Amino acid sequence: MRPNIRTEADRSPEFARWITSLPGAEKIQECMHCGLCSASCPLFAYMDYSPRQLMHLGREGFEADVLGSFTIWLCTSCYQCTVECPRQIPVTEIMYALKRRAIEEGVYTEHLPIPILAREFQRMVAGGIWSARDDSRFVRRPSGVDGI
Amino acid sequence: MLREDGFGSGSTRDRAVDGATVNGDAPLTNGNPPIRIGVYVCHCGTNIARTVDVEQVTEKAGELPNVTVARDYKYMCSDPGQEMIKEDIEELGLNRIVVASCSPNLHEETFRGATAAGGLNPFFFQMVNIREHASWVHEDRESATEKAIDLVRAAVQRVRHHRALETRRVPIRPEVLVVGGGIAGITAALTLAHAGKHVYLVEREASIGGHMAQFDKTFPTLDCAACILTPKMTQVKAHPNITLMTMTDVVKVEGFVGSYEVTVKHRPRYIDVSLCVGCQQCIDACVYKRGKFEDEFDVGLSKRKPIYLPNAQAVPQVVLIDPEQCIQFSSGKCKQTCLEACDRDAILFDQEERVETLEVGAIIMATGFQTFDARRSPHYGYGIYPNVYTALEVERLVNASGPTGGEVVLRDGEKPTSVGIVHCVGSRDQKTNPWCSKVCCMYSLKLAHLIKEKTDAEVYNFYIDIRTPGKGFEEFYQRVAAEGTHLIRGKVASVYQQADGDGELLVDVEDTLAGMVRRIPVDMLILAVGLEPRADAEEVRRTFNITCSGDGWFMERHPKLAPVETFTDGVYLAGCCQGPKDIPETVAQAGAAAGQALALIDRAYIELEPNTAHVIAEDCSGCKTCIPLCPYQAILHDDAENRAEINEVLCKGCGVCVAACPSGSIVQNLFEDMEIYEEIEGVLAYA
Amino acid sequence: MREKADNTGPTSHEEFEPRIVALFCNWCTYMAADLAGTSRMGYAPNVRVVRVMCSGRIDPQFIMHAFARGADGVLIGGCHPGDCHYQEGNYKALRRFRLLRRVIESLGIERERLRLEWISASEADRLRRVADEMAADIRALGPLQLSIPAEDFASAEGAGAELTSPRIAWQTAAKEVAIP
Amino acid sequence: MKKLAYYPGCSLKGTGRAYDESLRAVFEVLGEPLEELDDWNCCGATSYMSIDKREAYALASRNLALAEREKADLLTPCNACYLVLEKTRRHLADSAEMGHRVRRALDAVGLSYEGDVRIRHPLEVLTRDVGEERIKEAVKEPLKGLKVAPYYGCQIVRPYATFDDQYHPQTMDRLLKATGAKVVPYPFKTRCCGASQTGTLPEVGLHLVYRLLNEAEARGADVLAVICPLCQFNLDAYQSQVRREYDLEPIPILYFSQILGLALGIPAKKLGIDRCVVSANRVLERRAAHAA
Repeated sequence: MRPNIRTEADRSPEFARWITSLPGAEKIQECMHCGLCSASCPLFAYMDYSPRQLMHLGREGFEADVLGSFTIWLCTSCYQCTVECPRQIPVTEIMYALKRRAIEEGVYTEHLPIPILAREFQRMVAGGIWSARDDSRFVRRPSGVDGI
Repeated sequence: MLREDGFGSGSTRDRAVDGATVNGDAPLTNGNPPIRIGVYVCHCGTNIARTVDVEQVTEKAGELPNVTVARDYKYMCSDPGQEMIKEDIEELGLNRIVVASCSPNLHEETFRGATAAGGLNPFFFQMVNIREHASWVHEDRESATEKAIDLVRAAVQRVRHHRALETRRVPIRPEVLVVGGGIAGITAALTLAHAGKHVYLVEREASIGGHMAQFDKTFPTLDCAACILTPKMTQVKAHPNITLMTMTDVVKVEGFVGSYEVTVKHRPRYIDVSLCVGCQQCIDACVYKRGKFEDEFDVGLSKRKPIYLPNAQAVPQVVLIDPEQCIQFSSGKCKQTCLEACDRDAILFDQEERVETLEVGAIIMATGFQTFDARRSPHYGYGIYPNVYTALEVERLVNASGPTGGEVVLRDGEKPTSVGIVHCVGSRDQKTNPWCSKVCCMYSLKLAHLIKEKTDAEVYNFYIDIRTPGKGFEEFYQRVAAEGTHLIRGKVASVYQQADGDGELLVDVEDTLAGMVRRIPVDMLILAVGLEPRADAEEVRRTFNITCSGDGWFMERHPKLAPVETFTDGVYLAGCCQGPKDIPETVAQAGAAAGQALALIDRAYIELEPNTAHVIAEDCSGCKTCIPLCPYQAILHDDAENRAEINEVLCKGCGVCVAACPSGSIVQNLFEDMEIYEEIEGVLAYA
Repeated sequence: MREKADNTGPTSHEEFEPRIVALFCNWCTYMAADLAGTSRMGYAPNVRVVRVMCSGRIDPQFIMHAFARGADGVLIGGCHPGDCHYQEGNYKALRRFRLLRRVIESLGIERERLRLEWISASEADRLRRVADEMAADIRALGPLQLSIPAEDFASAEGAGAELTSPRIAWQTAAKEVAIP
Repeated sequence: MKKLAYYPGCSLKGTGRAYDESLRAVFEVLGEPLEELDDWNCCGATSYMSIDKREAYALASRNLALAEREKADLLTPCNACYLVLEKTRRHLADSAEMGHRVRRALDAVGLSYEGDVRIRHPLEVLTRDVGEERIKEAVKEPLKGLKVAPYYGCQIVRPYATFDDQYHPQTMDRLLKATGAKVVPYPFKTRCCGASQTGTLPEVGLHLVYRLLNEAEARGADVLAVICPLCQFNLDAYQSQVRREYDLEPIPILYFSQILGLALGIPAKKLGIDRCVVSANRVLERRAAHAA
């Protein structure tokens, strides 16, 4: 378990800049911590950090805490938080971006099946085999697309 | 009129005094005295100097034609700054002054005064705005400085054409119109009336008292609103200097400071106000045996008849009839039992709307606010779940004269055992109103206290931040916290009614301090609705020719230094129409507005800018182009001489006629063609 | 904070920076410019404000004069329709503006160089947007190129009928026109 | 009405086949038979968005381009597809940069998209274009006495509320009322069912499912009506697992189109009702009882 203390060395200003430069995410800076995102989240009960805390950690640049958090993988994209936020922070879209970054950096925890599933799903749809029309068992792949 | 057209070309700089740049005299032209200009560039501490290179501006100014002296100084508006102008006028023989500092709206008067103190006509002055228009809006020092130099050059070129002018005096009528009869309007009206001024107090509703009359206790002292308000309401009614007009709308405002002509429309209440004594026998006699229609004063929590008294403490104590609901109006076939019951024959079914014109010197706007419509935040379930209330409804519930006689009970008559109060409903939310409504924290704490006292329920206050800046406010917060009210820092995310049918609600909220979501059952949920501008604020501000700020509240002339004035002279603001306020603040502001109005009236006249227009008779061809353009009918045609003539008493100085005159024979003081041409040339003439 | 470092800022003298003369009414747009200041809203420094009491005071000659003396653009700012401090001076400004825009276009001046905006005292943000937009538009157009000598351009006599005719037109059009 | 190209999406070809069958049957009976968009592909769903945003938009936009070629709007019954397609449509309209990249990708496969396709949902088409009056007239076997809890799920009203109220949607309620059924108040109408989590984190997902079902039971519902294949699968297929951990009566989960189809007198078999995991017999019995 990580000790509950952080020094300035734990902060990544680059990460903070990145997260606040996501479309609409500059509004994270205006968060007043009302907790509407957390309380409206159907998965809150299972999260290590609440969405509110995660936004704050991101704003402060605690990259390891954010990308290592379960929270991003629990998000089901139900958009309740996004719709409720009084400061109009696009929480769901930020969650997507965090998932992408965690996968890119390979920092997600292996025992969580969700990122792996996402990865596999993407492979299944695109999979580098953008070839002929194929009524797969699960997904319809686009035909005649050589890749984008 | 004295013409001082002459000005010479600039001479070389020949000496420097105290670091200032001083030019020699310009040569005499056309026999007029030479133009000798003093330019003063203000640092405004670092407000200007940080972004504008004031030394460079001063140096450049010193090189301009006719500039005798150019100096920069830390604070030109300070006594030493003004003294410097005065001394330079005396010692260097200056006859024109230019000050480059802040907006003329702030200090033009100050520097005209300094110019006059030096013995010059105050209108031999021109101000340059290099703070609001340069240093505060630009970051790049080079371009801000360049802009400042251009603006100073424009002023120097312009001021050479200035003439000596006299301000105009306009008499002020001593009567004042107060619009709105809430606590703000009542306070303003009484203050003025006590000072011996006649006040027309116009109220849209059937009774004065406004929102305050609906409240029970007032924070933080918990004194009863009615006890402190009702005496004031009766004073208004009784005061010989106040003409109270209820059910009256202002439909048109014409004229200007000192003599406004206000058209008001009295809507019929179908009762002769001078005859009705408020005995209410007509109400008892009404064919409706019980109340049938939502009582507005009780926010729909009780029912009333079509003929009713607005509320028990109503002033005037006069009933009214709602023609939408009264059978006599809809069918014409009512037994008219009310008519029989009234022994004073005060009921007039055929009463008609009446229009009246009032003449006043000043106007005080006290039109108040409306509470946020909780239906606009649908996730709180207001209007869907019966046990979700607005704070205003609960104010009526806790009120001893309210629909439950002060009992806090649910719609089914049960006492709640747990009550939630949601702060910031319709406040601090980009989807509704972004501002803090300022009073909700305190009134929510007050309701928490009153409910706890009356029901002994568990009370949960769900807040984002508790804001208690005010005398005795923090202490009150402490007291309520000590009473065991749950203070949960988090905004309620969802509310729904439990399935078992007794109306209990489940509330989901993040307890942000504990870092967990809490699911709390409450019998009653109170929404602390915020304050917002009235729905017709935009219409009203047009009628009175004032401004709204971006959020829709009426805009004050200056946020700090002129908080009760507007951009329209003689129109003042009091209370929540300008922004959310609590009662003490409202009363203070109403007093201030009354004070400003008094200061205006008691002088009996106002000095106006001499920026009127006049016709150069020999140039006028009598074409009459200007005559229909004047919005004030100030231009007449002299048939004998075949030329136009402007009545400068009526002229307001807009300059529309000047721009339209084909022969260029109309001149507007302070905005003469030549002055404007020179100013345009000045900003463009760059080296 | 802003200090000297800004000297190396974007305004290099080689780059074309338009000169924009702004004729603002005292009650609305000038106030908005003041509010932009007190709110520290940065905008393009190209705008030079000349104050008049009402946009109805703006003589089309002022605008021609500004173009003749080197303005790359002229911005007129007045109160919104219905909000004029003098009842309807802004309508008169609009009428003159429409006629004048036709004239300047016939003289080869791009329409973007003359702009009329209703900006109320509270609309500092709008002022910023308009100033920035106009500066960018004119920067893209480049400096104003007058086809006739500036001296002639400025005077009604020199420019001949082209300039005098609209001058008559905006006076004869004293009847109200519909405001959209 | 602009031509509609029916975009079933992958789910309706797999686990959600009953949705596909019942929609086709209902539209057929109402005289507006569905025409499937030729050569459509997977919308990418939310998972794809977690991997690569650009590819995800390009993937979804291909369907928009195909519909545009047919001068049709897309009729999209699945919540996830609806959101992804609507989001893509908006994004292409708002972001010039993304629009440009997507256009290039489409260009490579000989397609183009100018932004002239609306994303439509059967609920919207049935309430707005067809209208409840026409449906009421077409009802042959009113479902009198059947108590239905309407469950809309999340992505149909969030983040965009395109055709219904975000907090208190009504379109399905109105359609169900048109069948003669009683719509019970159901406060969790738009709460997330946790679909994507039930498979990956059962403990999490099952609890969400339990809350939704338990609430429906508490409201006295005979059946839960859904509009999304993911919700249906989640609430139906995992019910036995939920019941192992929580005290709960079985409750059938039907697509609104199945319930509507029953009222229109379409045979249960044709509506795919037998595909339900939790038996929908009590609904069928109710109809039979009424008919008798």
